[in-house]
Amino acid sequence: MKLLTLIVKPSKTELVKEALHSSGIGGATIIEASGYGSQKGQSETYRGTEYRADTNPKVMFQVACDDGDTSSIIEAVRNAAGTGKIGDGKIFITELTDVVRIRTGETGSKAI
Amino acid sequence: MKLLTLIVKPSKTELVKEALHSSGIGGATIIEASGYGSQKGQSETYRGTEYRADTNPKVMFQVACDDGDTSSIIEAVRNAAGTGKIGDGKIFITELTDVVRIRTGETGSKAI
Amino acid sequence: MKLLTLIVKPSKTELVKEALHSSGIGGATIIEASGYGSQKGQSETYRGTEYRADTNPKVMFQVACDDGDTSSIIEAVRNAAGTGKIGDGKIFITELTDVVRIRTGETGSKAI
Amino acid sequence: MDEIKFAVDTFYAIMAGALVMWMAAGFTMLEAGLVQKKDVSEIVTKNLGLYSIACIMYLACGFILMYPGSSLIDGVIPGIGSSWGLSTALPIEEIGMEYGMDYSQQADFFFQVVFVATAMSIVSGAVAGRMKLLPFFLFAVILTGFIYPIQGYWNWGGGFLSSGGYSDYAGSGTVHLCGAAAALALVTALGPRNGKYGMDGSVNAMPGSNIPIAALGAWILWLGWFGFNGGSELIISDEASAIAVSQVFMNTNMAAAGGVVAALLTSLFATGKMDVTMAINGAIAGLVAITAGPSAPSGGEAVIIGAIGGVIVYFSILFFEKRLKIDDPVGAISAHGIVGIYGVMVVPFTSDASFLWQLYGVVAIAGFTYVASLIVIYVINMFISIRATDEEQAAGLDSTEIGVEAYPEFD
Amino acid sequence: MDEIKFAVDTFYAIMAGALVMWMAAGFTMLEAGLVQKKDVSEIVTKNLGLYSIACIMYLACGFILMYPGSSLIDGVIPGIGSSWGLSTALPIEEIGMEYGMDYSQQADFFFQVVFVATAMSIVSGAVAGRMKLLPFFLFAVILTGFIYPIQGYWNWGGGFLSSGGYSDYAGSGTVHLCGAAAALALVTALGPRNGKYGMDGSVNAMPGSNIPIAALGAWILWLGWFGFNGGSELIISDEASAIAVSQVFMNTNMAAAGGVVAALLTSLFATGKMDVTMAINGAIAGLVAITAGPSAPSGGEAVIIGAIGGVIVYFSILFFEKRLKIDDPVGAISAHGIVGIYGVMVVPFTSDASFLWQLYGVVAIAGFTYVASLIVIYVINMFISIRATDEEQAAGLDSTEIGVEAYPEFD
Amino acid sequence: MDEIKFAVDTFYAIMAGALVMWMAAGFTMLEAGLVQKKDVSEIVTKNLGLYSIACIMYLACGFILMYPGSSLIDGVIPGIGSSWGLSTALPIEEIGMEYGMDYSQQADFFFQVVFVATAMSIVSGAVAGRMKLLPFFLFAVILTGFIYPIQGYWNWGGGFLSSGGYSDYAGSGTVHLCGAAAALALVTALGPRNGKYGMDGSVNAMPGSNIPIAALGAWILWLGWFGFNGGSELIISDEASAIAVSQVFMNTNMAAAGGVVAALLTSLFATGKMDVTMAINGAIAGLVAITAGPSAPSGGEAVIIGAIGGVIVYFSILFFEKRLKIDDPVGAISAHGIVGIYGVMVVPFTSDASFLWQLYGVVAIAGFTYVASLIVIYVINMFISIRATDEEQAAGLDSTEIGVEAYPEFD
Ligand SMILES: Nc1ncnc2c1ncn2[C@@H]1O[C@H](COP(=O)(O)OP(=O)(O)O)[C@@H](O)[C@H]1O
Ligand SMILES: Nc1ncnc2c1ncn2[C@@H]1O[C@H](COP(=O)(O)OP(=O)(O)O)[C@@H](O)[C@H]1O
Ligand SMILES: Nc1ncnc2c1ncn2[C@@H]1O[C@H](COP(=O)(O)OP(=O)(O)O)[C@@H](O)[C@H]1O
Repeated sequence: MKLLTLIVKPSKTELVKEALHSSGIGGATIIEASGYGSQKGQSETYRGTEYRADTNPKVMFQVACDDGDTSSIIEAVRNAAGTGKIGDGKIFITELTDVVRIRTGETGSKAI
Repeated sequence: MKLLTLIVKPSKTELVKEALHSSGIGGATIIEASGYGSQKGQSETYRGTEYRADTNPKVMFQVACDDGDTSSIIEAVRNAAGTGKIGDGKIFITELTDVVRIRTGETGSKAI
Repeated sequence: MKLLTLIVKPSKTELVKEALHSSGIGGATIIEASGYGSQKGQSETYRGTEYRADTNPKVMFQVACDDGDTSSIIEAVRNAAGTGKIGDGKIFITELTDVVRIRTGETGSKAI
Repeated sequence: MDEIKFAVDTFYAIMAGALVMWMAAGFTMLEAGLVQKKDVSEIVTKNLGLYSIACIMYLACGFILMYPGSSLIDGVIPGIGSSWGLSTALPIEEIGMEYGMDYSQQADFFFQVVFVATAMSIVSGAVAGRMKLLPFFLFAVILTGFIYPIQGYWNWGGGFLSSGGYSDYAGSGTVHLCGAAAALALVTALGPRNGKYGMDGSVNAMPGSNIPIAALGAWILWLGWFGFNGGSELIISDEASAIAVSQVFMNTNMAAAGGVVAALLTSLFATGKMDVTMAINGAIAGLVAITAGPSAPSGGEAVIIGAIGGVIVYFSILFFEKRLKIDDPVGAISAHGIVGIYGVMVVPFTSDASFLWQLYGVVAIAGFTYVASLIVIYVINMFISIRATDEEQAAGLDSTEIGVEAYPEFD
Repeated sequence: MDEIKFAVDTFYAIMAGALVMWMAAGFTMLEAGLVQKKDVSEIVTKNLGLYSIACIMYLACGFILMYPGSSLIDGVIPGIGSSWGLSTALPIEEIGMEYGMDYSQQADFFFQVVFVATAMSIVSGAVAGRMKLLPFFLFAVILTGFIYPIQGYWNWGGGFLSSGGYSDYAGSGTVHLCGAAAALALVTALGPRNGKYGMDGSVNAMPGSNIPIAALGAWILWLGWFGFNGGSELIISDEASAIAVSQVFMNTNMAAAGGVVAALLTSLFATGKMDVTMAINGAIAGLVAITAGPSAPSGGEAVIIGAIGGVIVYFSILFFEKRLKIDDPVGAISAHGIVGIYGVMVVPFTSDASFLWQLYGVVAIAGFTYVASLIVIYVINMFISIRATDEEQAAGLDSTEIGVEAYPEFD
Repeated sequence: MDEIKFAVDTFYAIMAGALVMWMAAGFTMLEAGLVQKKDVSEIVTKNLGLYSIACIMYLACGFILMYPGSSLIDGVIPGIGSSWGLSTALPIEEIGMEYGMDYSQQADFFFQVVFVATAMSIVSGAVAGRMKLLPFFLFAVILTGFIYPIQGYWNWGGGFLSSGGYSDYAGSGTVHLCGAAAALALVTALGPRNGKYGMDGSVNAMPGSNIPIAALGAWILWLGWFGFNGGSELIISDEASAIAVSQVFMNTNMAAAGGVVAALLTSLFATGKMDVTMAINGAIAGLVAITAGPSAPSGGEAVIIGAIGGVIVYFSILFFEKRLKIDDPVGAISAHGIVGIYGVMVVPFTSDASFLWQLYGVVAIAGFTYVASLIVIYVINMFISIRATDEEQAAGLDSTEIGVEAYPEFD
């Protein structure tokens, strides 16, 4: 199994959920985050002083999935969250040793 | 070593801490999250318009532990966080290559 | 590639960013967290009742990097975030199977 | 003796005016509490700006337009008074008792100016979250300098409504319905906020960001309304006026109370819960309902008048939102417009006002204001786009128009 | 001349009444700031609803019960006045000067009605976080329509306390102690919020969610209290009354100042820090302390009276919370009840009131209100459970009772 | 007849005083909204405490120092009046009409005491985020008990400024400039907040934490200012005074409106956005600007006077922050100090005041207050460190000084 960490723009949250859904992934965990990278923060003005917020708001999804679903999910998420502008975000793929469903104790694929 | 990601109901936060403690784990990192899965969001009404919050509040624990402690922790957390109702949450187990304690520079098990 | 999870004191956020920058890492994702461990929470008083906040505010960085950069980043972060007092935080190192840049679809090192 | 009466009535007028001015804070808080977090600084700015514009425009021309002492066409178009421009309306020597004033001219101006600000405040809530700042301020210039004074003249300045028999004590029609009609015109031109309605016509709730602040706004309005209605008696210095004024204070309070209880019960029966935002709108509805005739009813009648207002506002909000698909984030069109009409029409039940003239007044005020506002906003839109773009709405008007987040550290 | 006095005193009464009405906003903000985030919309709804219920019930029967002009049993049980029902208490023709009124009857009603709302507001804070909405409103009906007026009659309506010699100028006992005794009764019946006390008897702090809002509440109460105490002189139109009223304004202000400073210093000595919530309670305690006799002391004495109140409230809050294990989220029982008793008992020090009658008043008011409230709440509880279930408390009353979160975007 | 005048003027003075008292809430909200989240409870505590200290110190000695009826040296150093100490300033028998008072002495005291609190409130905003609580309160004792009364005596107590010809109706100089000069002295001694200026001299914006609360503060100040300026006419009971008072109400309102519009336009031209915090400061600047002479200008002139104030405050804030590197989190020194000077200096344009004496007044008030405050704060600093340590500032004063977070559940 894989654990996918999707970092996307907040305005894409709903679309990403739909993309996951259409890839057959019925659950996810969502965290508010902020990030920086090629995209620099926006310049704001407060009382006449310009300042640069050096991070941008992002939303992080953590999604557990079977190995076989990975590439289709990535494809769907890219379509949903991509705008072609910098700051669209990243997908991190890590190995998931196991999953446990707390309610039932099921493990592995059945627990996703 | 393993990195356990526990996703539980917010009301179980204290019990999970106690469960970790009783499994000999003296530290953890906690993040506010929200999630969806089999459990759907609650329906709310605002000014006469019903709407469905499509996520539920969750709390995420990140816990580093030795390989040997994994199963007892999982057991303890399941007891603490489980209610038998859907939405109890999940445990993700990933491989932890190394840990560093920033203060001392210790690595591996000693740093946990 | 590696995914580094840095857990540091909130007041060190800027210094850690600079440390990453000087290690050649131009991006990161940042999450507000709280944690406990050897460091216990502070005692506060509300309306004459003392209480112990049992966690301390922390900031979590998630940083993707090439394997080769890992040790220099760890070194830099330790210098930036370390105060020698308990509660300085930890660095978790996990294996990163792959990274995708949503905007371009690039993968691997090129996507970081 | 006469001098002390002049003094007491002046004193009364400025205290009432100060209470009405305070309503500007009430609208600010109400709207700041009921819009989304990303649009809060902007709505605050709109409220500070519109009140200021209203004051300046009413001084510059509104007051003289509304109380011209003469008329160009038959009580419909006011003539222009003697001292158009940036000064008190009458030369300083003509403001005293020897000119037959019961209280000072400046006190009168002060009391009047806060009314026009109230009308304009109603608009800002309805257009929240998508109307750009500059065109909003331009519209405020026109509404407070021209549209409001012209129709205000019909009722209070000696125009055709007052001579005909239209009865609207403190302005359920002249102020509240006027503001709501302008709001409706702007909302018609603007369309709903992005995300309010799904492709499939579904309605998305966009919950207010700060309920205690919204409730504070309601309490401020409630307090300020004592000045709004009570001050409209104008005189307090003899026994009959003093009794009338205190009846107005009492009835204003009772009507608001009736509105809250009715809205809460309606909400309870309709959804099983007591929606706090409906209680807030119920209070405002009760206040608007009693405004056209607050001195005639007994306290008990005031409760009933207000309670009916509270029920009306509940269903009106749902009707606008769900049926008409008109997006009014704070419910201003319902609370001030629909209930304003009801307030005007209920007057004949407790006094000898004529139904026909009340209806006539409603149609004239709402019709004129709506059409005039629509024309003005279309003209403005030809020069400056009035609607925030999709990106601007998504980012929030605070960031695109103000540059200052309302709650930067709360994420 | 008489007419202008009638007018000025009416004017004064309605301004004082408006200030007291404003206290409703103060209680709302205070309580919204001091409860937890998940119960904020609910407490706001309670405050809007209770004020409205108080107004309607006092009109329906409370006012006539409290000022009946006759009595059934010996000044203890009031008779029923002439115009029970939804109207002004006296027919409109009997309200003027020829009936010996110094100011208008409606102004009097308006000034009185906001007092009963104050008493009920005290209750809402104490039961926050666990009392369900509907039984709370039912209790409000009984307290404001019956319990408060009956004991109010004893002091202000010609009952046995006033004829005996009990001296309570603006109601440290009649209003504040009454509200606090009712609060204590409800809290007794309800028990503490879940999580307030550990299995082992440990006390958990449950910090208030919004300190600036709570402080705003305190400032509003401070301002409103000028009307509460100052208006209780009833008359301002002659020299002696005017001096008395201004002494009351000054002393009310000085007592609150004394309460703040004393509470801050007590906190500093006790914990090394200056707890802002104690400063807030200190202000309220100072105000309650001076309320029973605000016209007699000099300004300096007022400072001292208030300062002692500030010290009392500090230790009383700790005593209730830690020793008695009584959970009072906003400290209402201490600030209004314990300090209310102190306020009544301190009157003889600056005037010739009798200690015994003061004590008698305290026992009668607190005893009657506590017992009557307890009976009422037990009866209500037989029909509708008054305590929110564990799940409801955990989810927060905002979600289970109101359906609207107070701060939906702040997570 | 005289008695009713005495009564009405007393009534007027206490209502004006209540409005000014309300400004304390305004400063609290303004400052709580404009500081960072971690310092909010502390600024709230400072405001509650300073107001209370001001009241007590002014009663204890300030009032008598300011209105001594005699002088030690030539109208510069006041003599000590007859009843120093914790009591009303004059024995109770000497307060009435037979002593030539136009209204009651207590009303006068009440109206005066809220002015000194205003001056001190100005200071708290400027030193936010780094000044420790206890030394701040010690400084409040000295400013309100001694520094303010001494220079206040020069203008209003019969001192050399008033006899010379200095004209400052409600205290642009005597109150606002005095407060701002003290603020500047403390800020000089304290230095900027940690993190305000980078090593390289770069300026870091530290955005306010709660904009609606800050705007509420501005509205409260706006309302309270009617009492501040209007009450300074002192008398309302004859025709001329009533007209003057209402002119003052009107002009106060118009100047604030002018300030808002000017600040918004300046912001729009300078940055392309309309900064809400500048609108807030613009309102205050307009109010301060008109305060030295609110009765003479016409309404239109008042708009212009206020508008210039709004432009001044915009550039002054930038100048202090960027050029002088003086950290003033709420812009108090600019809004009350720089605009206060402008307000004093603009008086001769609309009246026959002398430029020279106005300048003389500015120099005397600002110079004396600045130097005296600097000395006092250095002395205090010798005993208790006035600046929060780096750790304390990083953790936030709420946690280190108060122990209560302002928004504990919002993270
Ligand atoms: N090395 C990194 N490690 C972790 N997260 C990163 C890294 N680089 C970028 N990110 C995250 O991805 C987001 C988008 O990256 P950015 O470089 O700005 O745009 P893009 O991915 O389109 O090139 C950042 O805001 C940050 O949250
Ligand atoms: N595929 C998934 N990836 C990541 N997190 C998930 C996934 N599915 C569920 N979750 C998380 O687990 C929580 C509980 O899951 P849910 O399916 O609702 O209940 P249960 O685990 O009891 O069957 C969700 O709210 C979400 O946070
Ligand atoms: N076993 C663990 N798993 C995950 N996070 C941990 C663990 N132990 C500690 N932490 C995190 O590291 C932070 C610092 O740890 P702590 O033991 O207090 O100090 P130190 O690392 O200096 O010994 C904690 O606040 C927590 O966020």
